[in-house]
Amino acid sequence: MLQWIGLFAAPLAWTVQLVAGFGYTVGACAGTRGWGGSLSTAEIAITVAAAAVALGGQAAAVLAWRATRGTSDSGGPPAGRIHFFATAALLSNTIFLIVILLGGITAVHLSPCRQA
Amino acid sequence: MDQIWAHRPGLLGWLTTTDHKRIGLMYLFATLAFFAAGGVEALLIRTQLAVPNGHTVSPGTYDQLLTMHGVTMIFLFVIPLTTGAFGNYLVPLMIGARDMAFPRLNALSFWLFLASGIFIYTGLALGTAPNAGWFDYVPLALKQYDPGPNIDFFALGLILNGASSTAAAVNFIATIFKLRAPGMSMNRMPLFCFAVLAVAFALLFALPPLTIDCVFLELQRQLGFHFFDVAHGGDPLLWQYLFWIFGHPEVYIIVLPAFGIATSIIPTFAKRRMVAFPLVAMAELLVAFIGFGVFAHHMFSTGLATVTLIFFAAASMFVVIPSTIQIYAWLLTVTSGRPEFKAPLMFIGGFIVFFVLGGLSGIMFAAIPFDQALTDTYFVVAHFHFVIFGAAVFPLLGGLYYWFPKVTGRMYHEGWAKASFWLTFAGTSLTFFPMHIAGLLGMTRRVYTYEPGLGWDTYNLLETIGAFVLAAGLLVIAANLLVSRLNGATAGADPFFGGTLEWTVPSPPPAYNFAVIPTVTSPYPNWDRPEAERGGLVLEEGHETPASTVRDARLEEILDMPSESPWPIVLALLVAVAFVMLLASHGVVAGLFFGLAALTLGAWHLQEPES
Amino acid sequence: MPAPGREPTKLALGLVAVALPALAGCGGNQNVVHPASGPEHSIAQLWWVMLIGSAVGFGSVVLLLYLGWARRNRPGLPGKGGDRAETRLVLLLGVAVPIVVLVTLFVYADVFVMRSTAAPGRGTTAFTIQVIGHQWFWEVRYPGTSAVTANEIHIPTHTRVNLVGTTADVIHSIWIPELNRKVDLIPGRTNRILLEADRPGHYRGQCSEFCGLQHAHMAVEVIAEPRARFREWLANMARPATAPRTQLEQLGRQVFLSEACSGCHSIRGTPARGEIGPDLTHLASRETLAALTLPNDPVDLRRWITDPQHSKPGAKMPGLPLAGEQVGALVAYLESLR
Amino acid sequence: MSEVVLPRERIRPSGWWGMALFVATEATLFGTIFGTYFYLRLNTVYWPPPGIAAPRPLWPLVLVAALVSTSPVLWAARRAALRGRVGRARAGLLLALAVQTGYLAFHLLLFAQDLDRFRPEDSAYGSIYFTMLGAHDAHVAAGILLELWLLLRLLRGLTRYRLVAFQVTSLYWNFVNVLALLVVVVQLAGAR
Repeated sequence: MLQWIGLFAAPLAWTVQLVAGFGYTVGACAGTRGWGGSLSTAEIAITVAAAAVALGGQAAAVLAWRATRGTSDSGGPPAGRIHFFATAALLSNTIFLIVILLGGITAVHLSPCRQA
Repeated sequence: MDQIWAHRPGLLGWLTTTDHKRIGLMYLFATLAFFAAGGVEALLIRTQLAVPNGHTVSPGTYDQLLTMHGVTMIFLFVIPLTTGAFGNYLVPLMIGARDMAFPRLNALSFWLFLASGIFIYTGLALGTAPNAGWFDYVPLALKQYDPGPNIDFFALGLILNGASSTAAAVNFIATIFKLRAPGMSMNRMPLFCFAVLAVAFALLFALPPLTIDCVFLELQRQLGFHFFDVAHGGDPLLWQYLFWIFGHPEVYIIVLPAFGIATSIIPTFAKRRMVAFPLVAMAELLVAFIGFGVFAHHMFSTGLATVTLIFFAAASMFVVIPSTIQIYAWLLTVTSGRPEFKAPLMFIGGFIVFFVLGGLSGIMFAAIPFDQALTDTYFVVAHFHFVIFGAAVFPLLGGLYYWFPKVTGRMYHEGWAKASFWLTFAGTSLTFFPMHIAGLLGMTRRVYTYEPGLGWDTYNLLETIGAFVLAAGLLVIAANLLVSRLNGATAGADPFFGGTLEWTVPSPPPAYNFAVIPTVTSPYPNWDRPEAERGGLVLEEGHETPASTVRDARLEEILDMPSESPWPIVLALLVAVAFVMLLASHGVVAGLFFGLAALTLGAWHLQEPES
Repeated sequence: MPAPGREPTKLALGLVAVALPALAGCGGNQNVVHPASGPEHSIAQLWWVMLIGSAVGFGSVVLLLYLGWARRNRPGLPGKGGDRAETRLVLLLGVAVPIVVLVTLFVYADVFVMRSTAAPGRGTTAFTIQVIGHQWFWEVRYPGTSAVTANEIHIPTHTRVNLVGTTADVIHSIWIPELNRKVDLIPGRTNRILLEADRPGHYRGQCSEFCGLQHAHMAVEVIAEPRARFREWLANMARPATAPRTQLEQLGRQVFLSEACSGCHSIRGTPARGEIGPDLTHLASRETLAALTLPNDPVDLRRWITDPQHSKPGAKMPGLPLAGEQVGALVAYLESLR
Repeated sequence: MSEVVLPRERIRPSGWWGMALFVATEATLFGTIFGTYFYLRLNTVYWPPPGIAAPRPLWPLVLVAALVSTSPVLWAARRAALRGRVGRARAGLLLALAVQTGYLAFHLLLFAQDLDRFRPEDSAYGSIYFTMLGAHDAHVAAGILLELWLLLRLLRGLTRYRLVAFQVTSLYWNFVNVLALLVVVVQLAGAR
């Protein structure tokens, strides 16, 4: 179970952040119906939430990894498989965490709706 | 056993076959044919651009060649070759299964693919091929600016093609999930299968946006709906969003199988297991996943708000990490092993070099200001050709050599193979490298000609020369394989001592692949032979294959597999006719044929495997 | 047998040898790394930084490939091998280093460089120029004046100009490589970029979004000149067309108005009010014809009028069945429109 | 009859995975349609455009309720089949089939009425509105055909293959029913 949380939590968090961030900014900056609003608060909220979930995923991955310490990646199931995915999750969560923070922080920093 | 799995003799046997190996081969030959066509288009393009103000082809023809080259190479060559041919032939062999999970569906996806290819090329034959570029931006692609049937060939053809790919994707995932040999838990799955799995999932979620986009386009072109025209509340950018939501994952769909092939070839010739196996497996899945979050970097110059773009810029930067992991894992595997530089490994070497070149210029496009300057120039053309020719096709060529003995039972000619490598390598470098410089000198994409005196002439001439060198190299490969097929030295079951299961069966493999279903205890069962043999499972009562649990591959049940069926090809034929009718805007007739297709589907399922 | 590593090393050197002189700006006047404005300087700098970084990365890969070949008979890595060490090396080279590099690049490019290349903020520019893309020419307007011209954008040097881009038909994209990044001209949207030039000169650009048959012949030129010269030019542009002086020009004017010409082109100060083709009020003051396809001289103008489809196949302008002397008169008239 | 090898309920056969994956891609397809709906809405000032009344909620809601009610029916029918009770299974299928066919007929009627009020050629709103509902009806129709085929096969008794087909069909219908709900929500809430 932990292994799956570790594997899927962070990617989902990132997806939500991306879709929300995309939809929200496009909406807020849309020519005709732009509802303006304070972009940054929303961005901050999304980002913090996403980052938190990603961290949770990382924690789960660490637990799963420790639990199956000593078994090799190609070891017999389920221990081997769990260790395998936990190792993989450790990697992916790190990446997703950074992407979430990088995207979120810069988005907040940028002046809303300025055309690129 | 042989009688149970025997093929129907002759042509009929091929038309009605459900054997993944035969389907794989049909995919191979079809895609290579399209590759040739796309190659000729490319040579025509390069000839036209060899000198400023060239007059080889008219602007109209050029636009058609340009579009067809893109459409062919992406939809009719690389994807069907990687998944359809390599995937089909190898995945069941690698996971110790006797066929794909849905053999008849497998046949259907091939026939649908072939139909879509012929459909699109009919346009070219009639001189009305798609001509708005493979990205087919509106409003240029609307009836108002493109009244002919050109774009309808594009849109309908891609819908058909998408249906085929979707079916294939479903099939691969189900196969990899359910038909792995007992003991092959997920962590012991060959990396090639991880790659195919990633590709299949990517296809599953990337194709619908494209399909919908094409449906919208047809609705607007043929029935006067409004999705893309501002006057009635539509928006031209809608096309771009939907297209690139598909279009960028597409890039990874194209290269991922190449990664898989590299990770199959390298350990074999480096004579050691892959370094950082789990990380590489994860990297393959990650590339496919993050690939969905970068599409907007194709739209950096459309004037969207910076806040919108920034998320995608971040993702575009970090989609790089999984690739760097794989690159260094490959390199370190080679370095730390005792590599034997046979032709396949050399092609992988070339692949790594080109992939790094294309990857580095790819990172540059995640830098928004640089992208906004260089997008839609030859710098981009250089970038993505290094990625989807250098990085995606080189491993395929290596793979052709690598698995040739397995498929034909004969060895290719090593000397000529090495020669062909150097030719293609030099050709590729010479064709695509100067494009970087032409781009930096301001040469824009998709121009049918250019003025002298802008400093582009030399580079374009070099590119054209390179293109012909490359073509020569590819011909050498073709010749080598053809001749070796006829009178190459016979190769045993395992000429390279590869690690994965396909090398445990005779070459060419029998119709039932495995007389004894192996029990797997490591990612490289062929290197741990004695265990592979142990507790083998013999099924010779019927047309059967074992099914196992998704995660840990515990034996679950024995499945009866359907044998040859005429319905897939019939169904594909009916659907194709229906699409032709749609093209001719005979809605009613089209509906009729779709109805017949539905009936066919019913008939198809009357034939139950058990009976 | 040589390693698949050697060729690329040669190649990389070759690149530097071939590329640098070319990029130093001897070729054409459409050269990204030959900047003539603030924004373009920052883009060019970004490019050189990324090129150096890439060279290093590429070098590391080639080196490892070479090692692989050189040590093909000795297993293990130089120094002590072992699976753990290898995995750690992958994590270092494949994860740690890239993360640092990418974060840096991201902040440098997408935060700092972008400030100078993003659309100019309101009130930060001296005036506005409106560019409207057509298949296949550029209509240029100077809001606040009645000046309308085509394919040649005059700007004063050392002045921040707000370029507003729209389109009359399909998507085009305006890009002056030596002055700034590009921006697409999209139906229903008004996109803006900053236009400025450090020094007087002609800066060529081309449509960079595929827009149909003559995408290749849709070039544009920005002509930066000292403020005074620019004001002069603008004042002239704002005036209606000069009346014909000679008999011949008089006849030419007749031809223009009576034949199809006036259906598509307008000449301010005459009844000609066509909207489809470029405004010809001051045609003679331009340096080129048909979006920089032909030089603007009597000979080429004559060729263009009689057979546009020859030099620009697919162009919207039909070849008119005019008698020889009619064409002569027409050319004389048009050449008089300074 | 009941001695045919019945798959244990826990097993997810390849067939189930096949349909699950197909559903996934179909879901993406409708996700794209919904996304387009709101994207276009964002780009127009008046949604629906002046002169077009927002759709009336009553009938769509009643209909969708009826349609969703077939999910439990199918579930019960499948359980019966798994226990080898073909009769009950057929009855359940027949019932579901009746309701769904009724739904489709009625829904197409509403579709036609809408076409009298406004047309897809008029505006982006009309285009996406009719495209969305049309796609939905097409999926209902497909489901009905699937069920019809299954019913005919069950007349010939049970086999493992048919049981898997049953599992697959009910999975597809659960998807279509969820979809029906979403479509109604978008159709009604989107025009507010």
